[in-house]
Amino acid sequence: MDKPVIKGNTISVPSKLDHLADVDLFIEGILRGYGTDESLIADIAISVSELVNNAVSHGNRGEANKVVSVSINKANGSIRIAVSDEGGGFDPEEIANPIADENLLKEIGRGIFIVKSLMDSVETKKSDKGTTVVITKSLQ
Amino acid sequence: MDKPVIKGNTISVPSKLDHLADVDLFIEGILRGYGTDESLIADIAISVSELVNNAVSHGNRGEANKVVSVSINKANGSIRIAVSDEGGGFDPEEIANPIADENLLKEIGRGIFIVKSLMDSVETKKSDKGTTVVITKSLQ
Amino acid sequence: MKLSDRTQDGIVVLSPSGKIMGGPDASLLNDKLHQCIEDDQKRIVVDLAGVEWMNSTGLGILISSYTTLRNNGGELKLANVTDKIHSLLVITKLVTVFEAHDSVDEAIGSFGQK
Amino acid sequence: MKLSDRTQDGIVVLSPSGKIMGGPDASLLNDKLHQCIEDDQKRIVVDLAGVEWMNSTGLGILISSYTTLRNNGGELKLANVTDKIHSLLVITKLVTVFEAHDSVDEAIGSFGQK
Ligand SMILES: Nc1ncnc2c1ncn2[C@@H]1O[C@H](COP(=O)(O)OP(=O)(O)O)[C@@H](O)[C@H]1O
Ligand SMILES: Nc1ncnc2c1ncn2[C@@H]1O[C@H](COP(=O)(O)OP(=O)(O)O)[C@@H](O)[C@H]1O
Repeated sequence: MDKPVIKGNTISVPSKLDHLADVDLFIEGILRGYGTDESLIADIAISVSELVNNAVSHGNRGEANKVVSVSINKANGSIRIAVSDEGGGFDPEEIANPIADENLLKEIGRGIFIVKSLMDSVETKKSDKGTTVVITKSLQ
Repeated sequence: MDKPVIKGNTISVPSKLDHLADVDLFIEGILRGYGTDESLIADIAISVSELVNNAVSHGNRGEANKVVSVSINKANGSIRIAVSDEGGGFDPEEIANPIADENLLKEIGRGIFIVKSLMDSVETKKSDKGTTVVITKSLQ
Repeated sequence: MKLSDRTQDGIVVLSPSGKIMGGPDASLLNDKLHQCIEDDQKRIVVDLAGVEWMNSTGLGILISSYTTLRNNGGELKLANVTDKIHSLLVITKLVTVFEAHDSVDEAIGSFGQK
Repeated sequence: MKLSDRTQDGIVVLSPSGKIMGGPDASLLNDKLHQCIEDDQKRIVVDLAGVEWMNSTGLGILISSYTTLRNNGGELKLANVTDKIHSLLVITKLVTVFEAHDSVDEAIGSFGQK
């Protein structure tokens, strides 16, 4: 794969940070098609960018031949997004607290914390194919 | 401008064919958010790609500092897309018929004809800022 | 768009995939087709199975390759034309120009019959 | 992301715009900030007026620039923090780290008062 590929509500991209913007265009497009309000679109777009960054850098360890897929759908007044990589996964509960004094000035380590703050739920699922992080956000 | 910029349901890109794919990601995203069926998404995506090609090549004459904007919305069961460039416009009724025998093997000249075939209506509007081609397609 | 190519029974099979919408991608197919002509490989099958859709830029590339090949004593045939592209060929009457086959093997076989 | 920069009253004003999400764009701001430090221009205002949103990559760049400047006797201040970015600074407690001003002029003026 060397280009983004769309299949229904899923976009798959080669595991490179250059494709962050492609995922953003597609996801922001879908959210606007849903009629989501602009502030919520930004929160979701920020969260997706965190998860895609992680999928590329941690999950797929920067191996560009691997793939990151992002799926989005809306059901029961809630938006659900799944970001998949080909890596071994992680436990979102075991991440160091970035707002602890000793971590406050660290350059990294805020991604999942921000996603948890902005979204209603963050879950990881592991399979033999890789790891999927699922986030949900209610439209109220 | 050197990047696609999204404002609501409008995407603006620098006038370069490299950005065809960016417009496609955003428009296909919105259409999927609307719940449009896949065959219709392809027809609209093809039409938009024709109009963006024309806006870049004919309207803005390949001047990369100019901008092409694409807006999309849905109202009364119909999708409406407007593609704007900074050029002097043209009359879609005055384009040579590409299926006439003498034109059949020509390399170019099929874009607007295809858009007219796939969409319900194609109109151009000229202002002192440039030209906008508006297409509509009913969702039935 | 992505482009792979191979040779089968002395015939070049070009397999673009994705969307052919113009821009940097389009020239990929264009360049390849014209390279084949230069290399005197003048029997070409374009396998469209993997092409999601194309626009008039894609059709223009096919037409230009078709005529260039024909003018040089070669031939271009299509295989696996999807419904979406078939509709475009009908709309533009290019269905009367291109020889299309249901599979790459059938397209290759048809060269031999001459 | 896009980045413009200028100098006003001897202070460097960096104005990124668009979204700061990581990838090729992020290094643009990173490189520029570190270049300022090398050039001994150690009083920097980052004007966030044109930044639609940023993620933790953007915050990481700001923090790394902030600490690098501080360790070299310089100072980094923010101006025109939008609501969306302010929320992120609150969430991450970085609001306690950065000095933020309502305008670039105010930020520049605050350097003089020392
Ligand atoms: N998709 C993933 N696959 C494997 N590990 C991950 C993934 N996402 C996050 N992690 C782990 O969680 C840690 C924290 O992630 P995050 O909060 O986004 O901060 P950062 O990416 O800046 O380190 C990462 O350093 C990594 O160890
Ligand atoms: N946005 C535009 N601005 C100015 N002229 C245009 C525009 N779009 C189309 N045209 C004119 O209409 C003609 C036919 O366009 P089209 O059917 O798309 O074929 P092609 O672009 O291959 O020539 C173009 O050659 C051009 O003269």
